[in-house]
Amino acid sequence: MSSPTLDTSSATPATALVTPPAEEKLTKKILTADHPTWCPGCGDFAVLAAFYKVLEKLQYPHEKIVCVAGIGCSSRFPYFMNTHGIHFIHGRALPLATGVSLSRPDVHVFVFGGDGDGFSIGGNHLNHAARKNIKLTYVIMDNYVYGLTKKQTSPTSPIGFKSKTDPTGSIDRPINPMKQLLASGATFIARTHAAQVKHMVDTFERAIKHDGFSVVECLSECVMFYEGSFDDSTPRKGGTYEIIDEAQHDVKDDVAAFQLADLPSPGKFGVFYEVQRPTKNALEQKWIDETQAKLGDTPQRELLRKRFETMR
Amino acid sequence: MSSPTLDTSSATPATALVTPPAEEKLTKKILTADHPTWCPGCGDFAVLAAFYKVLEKLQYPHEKIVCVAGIGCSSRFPYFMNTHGIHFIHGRALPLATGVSLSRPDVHVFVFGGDGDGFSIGGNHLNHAARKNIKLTYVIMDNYVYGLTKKQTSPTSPIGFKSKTDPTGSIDRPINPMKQLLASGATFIARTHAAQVKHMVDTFERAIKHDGFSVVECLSECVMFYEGSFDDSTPRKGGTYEIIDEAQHDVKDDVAAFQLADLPSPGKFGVFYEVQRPTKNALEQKWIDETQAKLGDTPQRELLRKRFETMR
Amino acid sequence: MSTAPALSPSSVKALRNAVIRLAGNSQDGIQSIGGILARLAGRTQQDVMTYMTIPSTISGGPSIFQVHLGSGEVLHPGDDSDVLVAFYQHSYDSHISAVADGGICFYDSGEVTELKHERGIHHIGVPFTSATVEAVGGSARDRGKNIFVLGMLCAVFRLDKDKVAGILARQFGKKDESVLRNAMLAFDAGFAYPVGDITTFHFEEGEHKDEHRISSDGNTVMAMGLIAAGVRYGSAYPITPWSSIMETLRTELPRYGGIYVQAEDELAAVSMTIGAAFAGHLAVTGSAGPGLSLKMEALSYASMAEIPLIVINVQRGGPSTGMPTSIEQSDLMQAIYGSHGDCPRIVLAPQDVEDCFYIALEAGRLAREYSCPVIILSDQALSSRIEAFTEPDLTKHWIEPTLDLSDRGADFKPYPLDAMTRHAPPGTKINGKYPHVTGLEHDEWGHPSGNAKMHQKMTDKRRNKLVDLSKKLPLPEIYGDQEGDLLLISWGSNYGQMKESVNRLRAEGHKVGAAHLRHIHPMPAGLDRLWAGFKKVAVVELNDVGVYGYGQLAMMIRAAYADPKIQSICKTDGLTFRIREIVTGSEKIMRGDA
Amino acid sequence: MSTAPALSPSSVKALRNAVIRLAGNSQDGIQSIGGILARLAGRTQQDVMTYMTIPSTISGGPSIFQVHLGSGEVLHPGDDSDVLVAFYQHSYDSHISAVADGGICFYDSGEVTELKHERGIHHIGVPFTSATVEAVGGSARDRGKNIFVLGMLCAVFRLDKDKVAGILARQFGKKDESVLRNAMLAFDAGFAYPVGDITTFHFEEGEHKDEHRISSDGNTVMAMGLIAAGVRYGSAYPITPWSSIMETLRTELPRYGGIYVQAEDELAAVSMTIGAAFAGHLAVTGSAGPGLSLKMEALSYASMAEIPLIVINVQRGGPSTGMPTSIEQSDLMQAIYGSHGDCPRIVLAPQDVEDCFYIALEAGRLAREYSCPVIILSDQALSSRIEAFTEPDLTKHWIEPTLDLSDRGADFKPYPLDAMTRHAPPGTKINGKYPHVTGLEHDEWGHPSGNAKMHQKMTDKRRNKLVDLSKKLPLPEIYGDQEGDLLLISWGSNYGQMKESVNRLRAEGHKVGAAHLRHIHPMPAGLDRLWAGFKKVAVVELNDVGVYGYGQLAMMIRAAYADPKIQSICKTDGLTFRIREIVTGSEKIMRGDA
Ligand SMILES: Cc1ncc(C[n+]2csc(CCOP(=O)(O)OP(=O)(O)O)c2C)c(N)n1
Ligand SMILES: Cc1ncc(C[n+]2csc(CCOP(=O)(O)OP(=O)(O)O)c2C)c(N)n1
Ligand code: SF4
Ligand code: SF4
Ligand SMILES: [Mg+2]
Ligand SMILES: [Mg+2]
Repeated sequence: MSSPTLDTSSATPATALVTPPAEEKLTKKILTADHPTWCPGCGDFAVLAAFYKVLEKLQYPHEKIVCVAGIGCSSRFPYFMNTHGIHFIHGRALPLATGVSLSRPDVHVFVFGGDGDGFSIGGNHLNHAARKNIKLTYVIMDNYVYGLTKKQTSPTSPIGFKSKTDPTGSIDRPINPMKQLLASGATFIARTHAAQVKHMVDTFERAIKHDGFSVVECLSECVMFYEGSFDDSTPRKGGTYEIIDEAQHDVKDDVAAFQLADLPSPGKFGVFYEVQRPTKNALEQKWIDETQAKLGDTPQRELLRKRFETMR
Repeated sequence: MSSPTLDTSSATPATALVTPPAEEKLTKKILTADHPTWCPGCGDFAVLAAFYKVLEKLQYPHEKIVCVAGIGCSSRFPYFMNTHGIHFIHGRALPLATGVSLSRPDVHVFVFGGDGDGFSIGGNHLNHAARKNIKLTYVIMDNYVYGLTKKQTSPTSPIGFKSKTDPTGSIDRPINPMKQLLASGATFIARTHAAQVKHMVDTFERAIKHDGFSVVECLSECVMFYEGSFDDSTPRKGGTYEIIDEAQHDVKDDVAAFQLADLPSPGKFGVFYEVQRPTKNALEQKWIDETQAKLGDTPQRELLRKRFETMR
Repeated sequence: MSTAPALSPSSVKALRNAVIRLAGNSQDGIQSIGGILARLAGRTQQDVMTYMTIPSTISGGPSIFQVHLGSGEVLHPGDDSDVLVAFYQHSYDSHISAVADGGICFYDSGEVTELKHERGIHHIGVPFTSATVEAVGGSARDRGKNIFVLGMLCAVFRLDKDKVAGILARQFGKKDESVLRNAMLAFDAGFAYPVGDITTFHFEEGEHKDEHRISSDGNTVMAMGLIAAGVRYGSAYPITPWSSIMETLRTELPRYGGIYVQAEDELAAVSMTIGAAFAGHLAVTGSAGPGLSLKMEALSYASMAEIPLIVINVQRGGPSTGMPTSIEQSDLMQAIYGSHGDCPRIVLAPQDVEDCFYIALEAGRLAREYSCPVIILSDQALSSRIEAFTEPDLTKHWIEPTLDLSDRGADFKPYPLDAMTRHAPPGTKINGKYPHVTGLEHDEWGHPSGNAKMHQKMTDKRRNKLVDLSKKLPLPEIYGDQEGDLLLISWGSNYGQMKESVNRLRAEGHKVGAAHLRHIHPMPAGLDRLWAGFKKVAVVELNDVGVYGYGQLAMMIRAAYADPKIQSICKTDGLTFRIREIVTGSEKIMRGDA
Repeated sequence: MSTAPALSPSSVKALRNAVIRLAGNSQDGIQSIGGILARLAGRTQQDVMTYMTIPSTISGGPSIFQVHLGSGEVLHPGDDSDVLVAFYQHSYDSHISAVADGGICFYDSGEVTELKHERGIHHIGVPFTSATVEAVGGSARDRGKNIFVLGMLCAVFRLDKDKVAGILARQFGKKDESVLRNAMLAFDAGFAYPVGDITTFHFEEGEHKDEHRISSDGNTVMAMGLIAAGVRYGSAYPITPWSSIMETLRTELPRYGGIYVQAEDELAAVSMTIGAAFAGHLAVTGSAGPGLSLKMEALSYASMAEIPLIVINVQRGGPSTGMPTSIEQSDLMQAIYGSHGDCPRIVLAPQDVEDCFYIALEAGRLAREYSCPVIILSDQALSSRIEAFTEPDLTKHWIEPTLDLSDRGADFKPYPLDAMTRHAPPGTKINGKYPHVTGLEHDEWGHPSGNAKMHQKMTDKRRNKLVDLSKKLPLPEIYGDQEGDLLLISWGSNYGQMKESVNRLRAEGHKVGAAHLRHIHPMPAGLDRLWAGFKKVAVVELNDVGVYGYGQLAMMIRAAYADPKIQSICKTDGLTFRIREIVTGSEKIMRGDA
């Protein structure tokens, strides 16, 4: 096995932003990778299609798009995107994405995953990535069930849901995703639906344009293990899909949003909360800038040498 | 090394409640174990003293009291209680306590720990133990800092706090403990202060008497690494200690509680939220009872034998 | 039928064993009819072992289910198949090469169009799909074609039609009435379908004479074993291929007054389980590799605090998410050494499906006796494959769960230096100082101690439990030659394949024996006596040879005995060993060119 | 001064080395003056090694700080001390037995009242407390008595008073003016205090002739090494004794344009670090044992996805929370085998404080070159002890961090089967299909693959990287005899003690050599050549002998080489090896009764 050393010929300093590349029109065709391995009819197909649409609209440089995921059916998302992508371990997509976001201000970080990945095993990371206001967009494809492992109760499964781990019906109170997110300190919080393509596309776009931690819960039916879960929010199945009227609801008011989150199923959809707060990305950069300003342009190697001097 | 087999002579069936023992008057003296290793002046001493007082009042059978903790200065609590106690690993006290509570309906489970243990590494367990409404009482001794590891930023450290991991002052937005707890689904949520002994004792007592997951955030100063942190809520240091007026605040209203949690430091103290919801303990027992009712009094061994029959 | 059956039009030929491979898509219900065939074997005193592949894609895909039926002992699921049932062209193309010379291939004549006539294989086209649709009616689409095939196989092998019908009735009887009716229509159509000029076979009567013959998969049997061991509490998080154990416990335990909790993650799961153990119960948690990795910190605690505990790892292909639906035995070292610090714990591995029951019982006994965690290493093959065996005798193998809350005296010490650790769970009256359970080093009362000598003594105490156990463990018996050219050593689900390999190698004239380890850590003391009479030793296991050229169990045995004659037969291709792989590996080692 | 100094009233005696033990409570600032003594050594071309104990209680308690100063090479912190400074009766009682025959004991005559006059030890009572209060003024209570003692020791050993004053000024100068003034008052009072009829010593001039001599503790030096290696990103969670590395990185990295994140837990920390590595940076995470256990799942991912990564474990006493402020080397097996699946990763261990710098550099080089995780096993002793050494030459040891975002062609494959894995981080233009990084088994493009042969090939590829590395690693040099009775092998912070033990054993007439391993996994190929000429081999390490009687590194060497002459010298009492423990253990093994 050969062991080539790192190619540094065209290397740039670790922290520098790379100049934007020449235009290349991003199309759905270019963005499409393998055919998704999801079950026919799975809601996640629509989420993928919506994401293609948004990217077609935003036209970010192709190589600057990164898709991150944990483990689950929904977390297979990166494989179906012809962009840089990483399929990490169950529940840890957000801290991984945090590492990317903080160390690479030049790229756009998107995280995809399921309700189990995000609210069960990954619940703590959600709280902390949110309060730190890490610059990234997180889409939770919530199907109220564990899909990949074939039908166990998830933290969003409603009481009474019969699964392999609750054969007589779930008894644990599910989390309220919107309340959880509001308490977490996320600066953009919205709710949408895989069957509502236009609303989904608009919501994604707004989330992506938000400068901070933006999170979208997207109801996405698991036709295999929880058919009909979202009929009550699907108009063509007799449900109602009510979008939040932002003339009535002040998206800056988290108490109002919390109240909105109290509505019984299917609740409302749209933007629950949106505020501006400095991102951790910006705050860390500020610290760096202030620190470096004091140092003038001393080369880094010289900084370390001086540090050694203090140890004499 | 001898290997005695389990003494089953006086053993009782695993799930039976043990009859209450003869009265033994529980006093502070009996409850006191080793002298606490906390620094002189640490707020945690007062929390311990308050807990002795509550137990003196409640007079539970001595052997039915269990103290559980993770790791931290505050988590040393069980050693200072002459009761059954377990000092577990960092951040996992709640799931451990869940195992005790669900499998031993006859004992009283108390969990003690710090802000790092509870809101940082243990944050996810808090959310899930709360939503499942596990029967236990959890006291978070919040000192806004990592004490045991000698002054790093904690998830409750205010912005600007200078610690070893934030030498120029913390930049991450701290969590809002009350909001976090309200979103979690805890059924009893209160806030008290180690310097307010009476309020602390009353609050603990009410929390303990609550049938469900009760959690109390107790501000407890770390004199070593964050002196003066709670001066603004300490009247003798010029601060104000305002107790929630439950005539004005409906403790059943989580939206009102969420709004209350928006107040700037020092905020208000007392019960933010209190509702009745079936505990997981009760719901699991109900399932057991219903299942067993159908089985009549078939011995357990026979149940398994019959199960094998279906595999022929 | 290890050679192909002669096809004389009218005779009925007696069979001792046959390997039938069903190849289709996972959605076609081939597992379901394979399972019925396997269950039938148990009912008819036959031996059986199954094998299946699970597609790793979510929406399903190509999959096989192989059934090895035999009137004598069946040691392995079969390398090659005597009969292939191919549902699609891709099934045919992928699996025809695995049919033995002169074997039979049934194929769906509506799907498989290109045939390779080779090696005397008899091709028999049957329109599975259209014949099923015809029998059941249009609405069923192609559902039921698996049952059609089952009927056809019943006729070909002259299986007990009534018993099959009984199993079908139990399986489908609970659902909508029409479901069972359609199933029977498909079955009868398959049974009646004229397969042409093919011999009809019947199995010789099975050798097993006991009435209590059951057939099941390893995960179900493990769950039953845990219940018999006295487990009533625990917690886990779902993961393939562990989930079905937790699902079974969650469903069954309420009948026994117990509770099994689905936790928010594996860290919580192991913690809740330790909580139940601290509370005085025998409790179990489990997972597959990724989840086990998450439990390593708490398991270190369990060693330090000397908590009795059962932990199950149903191993799958690694590292990381790896090959989640494939087999591997690469978590052995982690089971022994995965936690920080010196963490004595016991590691066991079941050898076959039946043993999943007894290993669970033994885990419970050892956990209680030695007051420490016991890890059971099962694997993906055992988890899902079906075997037939004698129903465990619960009058002998049943432990009534108890909670010892007897009063302890003033001199009670949970961690005595000169006796086994015995905790006093909450609820126990103590006449004096209440004990604490801790992950800090501690004295005999469970009080934290930073004392240098105490740390050394407690380290000794914890380690000596395992030394004590290793001396009490019996050496495994040697199968085959008791001395000679080569001793094979294996563990876990390779048991049957290793024995079959010994049979083949001895038939070739080699002097070969085999020993199987159920106790992986500690190993029985004096293990070297096993190989004293052999020229070479080969450890057969499904993991990598690593930097130094030896598999994981081989590394442990070499480290303990420093005997250079110990070598390895390893692979990591996600599949169980084929007999020929072990045979070839053994020959190489005997020749000295391995 | 390994024998006691002669006490002739007026002569000035030249010393080559002396061990000074300061015994008091952790609150008394003994670490601080010990540190000043150690730093002084670096400034005066002396060698130094310190040792301290940290009370495990929160509010502090009895603690020692020992300084071994020498004009020649100082290999260990000293078994016995030549000089004891006892602040309290309990300090005196606990440590007087550790004073060498004929040594000196200074004690606070206001605190220590019962003396044991034994073994010719010279007792000199000095009222540290009251003399300090007198000099500084009442308000200081007993603060400053440590500085008083420093002044006294300065006078006794004729240390360079100006240099000490300079260090004090730097240390206290930043605070309130009165602080420095009070410190100088205490210092001068101690310096002037008449200690009676005691010889004054002065150290022979140090042998080191370089100007760039620095002294520091291992954790600080490790952080500097990481910066020099090009690390600019990473994340961790606090834990003793790791925390000070992360605190240093958090404080220093902004100067270099980097970010170090305090994560919510260790699971997040390792994930963020892998995120930064995936993003193209060399990144580091670290912890002590409990935190490492929590990182095992993600580290399995890093092996599978072939992520270059540095992971530091500053080991402490285990298992579980164990002895958090004591030393142990019991996480070696976990470093190699702690994750599920076959997880090739590199494990290194620094041999002394200076080496913490170079090992960090090497970790960075190997992580990038082999595209895999590298674990550095440091330990509690190295983390906090102070040594003096030559400042690293940054013109030779400095790697400028780079991010390779050069365009990749259409045929780009991140995981080629026939070449080293090279990721294309986000931001890299790919002319065709973008790569995915995954924990599933995959093909050369990073695409998930359930193919049996591919899994075998990729397992081979990942393992062969380590095989390749092992062949390139140089064998360690043998210190002492190159053949003979016994070869000692050790790793980590035992380096100096092992060499000193060889000196003693050779002085006794034994033919003994020693080899120290910095590359723990893989070990250099052909390691057995080291012991070919020795009758016995003893592996010296601070962990348990386990069920089979061998320590953790010994198990690895035995497994790899199956040579029964490899034995163990182990202990787990939370303390570093004393020379006499290694010497006695060696003698036993040479006699054949171990
Ligand atoms: C550590 C770990 N535990 C468990 C699993 C098994 N597992 C994979 S995905 C999953 C949950 C899937 O549910 P969700 O996140 O809701 O995604 P979905 O499949 O429903 O889209 C689980 C439990 C795993 N891969 N790793
Ligand atoms: C897995 C693990 N990570 C880190 C630590 C180190 N640690 C011990 S306590 C603690 C935090 C203490 O802070 P807090 O919970 O607020 O308790 P306090 O000491 O302030 O009462 C940390 C990080 C540990 N013991 N285990
Ligand atoms: S199992 Fe459910 S979530 Fe997964 S791909 Fe199928 S329909 Fe979608
Ligand atoms: S360090 Fe702080 S929290 Fe810990 S015991 Fe001391 S004062 Fe209390
Ligand atoms: Mg889901
Ligand atoms: Mg704290």
